[in-house]
Amino acid sequence: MSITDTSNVNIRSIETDRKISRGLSEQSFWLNLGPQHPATHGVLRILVRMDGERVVEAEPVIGYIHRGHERMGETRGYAQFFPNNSRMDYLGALTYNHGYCEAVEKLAGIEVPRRAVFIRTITSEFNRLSSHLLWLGAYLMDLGAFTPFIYIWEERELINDLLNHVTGSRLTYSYNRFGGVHKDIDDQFITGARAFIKRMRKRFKMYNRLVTGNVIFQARAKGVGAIPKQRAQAYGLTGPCLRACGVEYDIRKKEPYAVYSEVDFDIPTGQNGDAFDRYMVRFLEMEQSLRIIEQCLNRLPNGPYINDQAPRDLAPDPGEVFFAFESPRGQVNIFIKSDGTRIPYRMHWKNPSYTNLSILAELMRGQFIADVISIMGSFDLIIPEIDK
Amino acid sequence: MISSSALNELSKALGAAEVHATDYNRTGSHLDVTVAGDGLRAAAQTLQGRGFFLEDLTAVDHRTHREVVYRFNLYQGPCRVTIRAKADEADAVDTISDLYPLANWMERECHEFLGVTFTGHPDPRRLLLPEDSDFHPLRKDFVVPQEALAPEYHQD
Amino acid sequence: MSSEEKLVRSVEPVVRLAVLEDILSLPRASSLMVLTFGLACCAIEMMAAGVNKFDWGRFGVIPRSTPRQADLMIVAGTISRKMAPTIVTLWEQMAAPKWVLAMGNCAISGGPFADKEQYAIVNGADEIVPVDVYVPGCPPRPEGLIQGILALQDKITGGQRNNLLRRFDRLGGQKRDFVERIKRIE
Amino acid sequence: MSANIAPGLWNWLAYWLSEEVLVAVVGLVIVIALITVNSIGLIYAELKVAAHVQRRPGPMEVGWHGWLQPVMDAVKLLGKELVTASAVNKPLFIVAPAIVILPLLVTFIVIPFGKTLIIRDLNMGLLLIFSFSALNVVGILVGGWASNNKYSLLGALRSVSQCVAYEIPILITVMSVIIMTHSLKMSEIIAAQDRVWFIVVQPLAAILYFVASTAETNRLPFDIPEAEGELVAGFHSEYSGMRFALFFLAEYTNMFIVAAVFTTLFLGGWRGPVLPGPIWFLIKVYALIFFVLVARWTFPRLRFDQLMTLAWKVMIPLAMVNLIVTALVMKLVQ
Repeated sequence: MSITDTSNVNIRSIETDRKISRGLSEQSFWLNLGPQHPATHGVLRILVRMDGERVVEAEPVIGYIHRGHERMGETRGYAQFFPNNSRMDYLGALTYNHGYCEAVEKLAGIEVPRRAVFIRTITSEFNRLSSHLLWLGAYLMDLGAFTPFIYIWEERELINDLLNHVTGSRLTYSYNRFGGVHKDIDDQFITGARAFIKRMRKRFKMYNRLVTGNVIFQARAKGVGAIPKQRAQAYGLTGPCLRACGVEYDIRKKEPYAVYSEVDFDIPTGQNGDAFDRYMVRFLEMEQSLRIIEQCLNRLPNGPYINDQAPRDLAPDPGEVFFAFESPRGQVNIFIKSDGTRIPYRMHWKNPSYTNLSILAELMRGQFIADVISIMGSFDLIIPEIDK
Repeated sequence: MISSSALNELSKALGAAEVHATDYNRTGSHLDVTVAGDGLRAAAQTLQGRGFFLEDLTAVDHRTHREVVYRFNLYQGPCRVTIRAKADEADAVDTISDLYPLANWMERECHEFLGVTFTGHPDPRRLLLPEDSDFHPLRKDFVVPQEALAPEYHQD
Repeated sequence: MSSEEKLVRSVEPVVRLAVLEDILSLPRASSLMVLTFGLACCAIEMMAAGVNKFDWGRFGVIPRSTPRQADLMIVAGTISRKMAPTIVTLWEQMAAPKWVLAMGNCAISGGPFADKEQYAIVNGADEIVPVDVYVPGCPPRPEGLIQGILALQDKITGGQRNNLLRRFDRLGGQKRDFVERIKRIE
Repeated sequence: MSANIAPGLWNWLAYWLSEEVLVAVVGLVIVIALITVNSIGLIYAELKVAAHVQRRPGPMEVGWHGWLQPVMDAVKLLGKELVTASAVNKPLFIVAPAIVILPLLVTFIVIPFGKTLIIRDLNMGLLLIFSFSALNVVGILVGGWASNNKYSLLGALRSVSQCVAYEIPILITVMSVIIMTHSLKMSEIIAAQDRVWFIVVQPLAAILYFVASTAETNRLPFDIPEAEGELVAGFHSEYSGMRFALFFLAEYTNMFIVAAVFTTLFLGGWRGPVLPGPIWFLIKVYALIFFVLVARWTFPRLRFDQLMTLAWKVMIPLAMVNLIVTALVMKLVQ
């Protein structure tokens, strides 16, 4: 190779390197956030290149809790997949249960009694509420306020007790069945739920005083990690992260399933798409969840809670179904392809945390390390959901 | 709900050989488009121009060949467009990660799980599995090598 | 002196540290600093064990985020093959004496994910680090985790019967057996 | 020959056995005992205050209401392995905890616990306190640097810039008190408050000093050097066992010193009715510390640049204004 032969030299990359290094001190270093780090809530790993306190570039490294859910779905029966979907998103287990049931029922053409649909909606909304509550506490703990984290557990434990009463578990519920639910709700649950709604409305005022109005909290959240609307749409964000940018997109309104078309509720949206808006959207969503639960309890019809005719061992006709539902973190897509056997031929899940995380690298560039923590916390990431 | 005239207009604009409306209530999709070769990028560009966002990207292993399935949707209302692209003999499909940034990760995942190569992808590394993995677990011909998975982290 | 006696004599310790061990083991058991280390679903129940309804702080458990200052590693969740080397590293970084508690079925044996079609996980924490206490459940209730911690305390001190200091517990009237103590939680 | 040496030796011995030296030695022993007891008490208070703010019982099992918990923690840390990773700068890593704690011991020389209960009532008392408690940060920097861990280093750097920023408002506010007392001597500062406490005369200075000194002790909401959510454990991430305990000891001792100085400067020191002086002094000190403890469990943490903005753009100008106004008023009164 002669000196003039530059075919093997990648000129462009050298040029790019120069551009990157311009305005950047030579002291920049790589910092490894995770996979074991108090702020990553699980086993997310983020490699950040830092220049002092500022992040130059960030790259999320995922897969530390990859458990092969899709492979398991394609090697076992439809009903056997129930435990998996509640472990995929452990904070929104009932919403996942609910969505999975609806998808398979659509594929196999199973009728669901009306009472069961109402029960599913009530339990899903309770789960959404408890998930948002935990997020509220965990986000504030990332910002250094420990006490709200303990306070939200009081409410979470009440919800856990309520749901424990009907579903028999505290966290990883497998409550829905094809054609209905596993167990009927009783008067004790309904009284408890009404009492909880009353209590929760009072507690919202307390949280507002303790958190929303706090000067330090506002300084840490306002204007931090603002996502422009166009970027959010390009990355296909969903859920509260998108709604904080001012896009009114909620599967419960746009493609209503269960009884969401019959109940009256609003979709809270923000304007700036920053961490504070994401906080406000989730905070207001909790109040909407209470409204939905209240209406469902008022209109709860009598009748069977499960379709007795539904087959226990499903073997749907060949075909495929695509179903989207709203989990606490955003839109979850399920794609199931059946080849007529009792085992799904292809099962694919697209989870909201996954899409939300993909914008993080872009969002972190040029931020302070403390803001990176604030942004990550405000996204409400569930790592097993990302890693499948 | 999107009107049927708008759907017709959209399917004309996509201009692929195989476009047909599907029953939304059964399959969850309004339009089903099968594209070949360059058609994928053309269709994706058309949809991007109309404000569609990428909702889902995955592949199905048909044993003989792999088929990549894209879903696009509108934020304004449900208008789901399914685009199917058959991978060629070398298991390759054009990338759309330059059009939709989200596709970057989803194509990496798809490549990792099903072995579909996305031509022109800027960063075709492993995403979820360890970086030195050499298998594609969602392929129908993948057999879990039992002995190879014995624990290897034992301390002496 | 027979050769056997000789052998016994040669391995006898010069200084008997049993009393000191007894005295040191009680603080070790009563002040377990936990490495906050949640892998999956069990992490949420681990958090629940630390908050107002259950409060493991009553038994002196304090979460620390750096392995250097931790005594107990609670492996809470599924261990994927990508994560396993990190867990071993963290365990090695902890200062002795150190203990490991495997929380949940995944950390015990792979749990619901142990399957012949499984390619991504390690079947249990004891394949990579030495585990002292196993707490079954999917996930275990917080009471279960606290019972596991109390069992670990008994393991560290040698239980009421064998520990010099804990023998006084019985004189104090308070029952220190963990089964009795767990009953007081409810 | 021997006759010449003997008187010299005798003088030398007499000097070392004199009352002053004896007071110093006994004082040192008492001080070490005090900081240990103080730290243990404060750890217990911290655990219990945190627990009760969060509506949970806190330590309950070891001793009555868990009062032995901090003792158990301390004994356990004594028995822990001292990990020294291979990549650390060994001499500096080992000496750092000592650098953190030793300067704090010196400051106890001039802290007036009572009218006569003061080891040495130096002319430069206040200056001695500020110069030695500022040395504390050198230990943190050395420890963070020697750990060879990026989290530690970031924590140490934050700590240094924080201390530099907050040392200035502290000194300026203290100066406005000194203008009024014309003395750096602790006893004279207290004597100047015999009619009215300086917190009434100088409320702004008191608030500024309290906030700035909370920041100096790295307490929440100013605890960015060890910000748990960001930097794992900050500058002491790599320290285990007793070395880690020394950092903790230093933190609580520092809190005590800061509260003691506040009490001396603004709350009339040991002055108070009925009860003897030392008890009043401790009551005031621990009431202040209680306030700091509750604040820790109430507020989120500030960001690094917000912390700096608060120091340079708000507190220093305010302190300057306060100083100038005090000087003018003093001049007019004269």
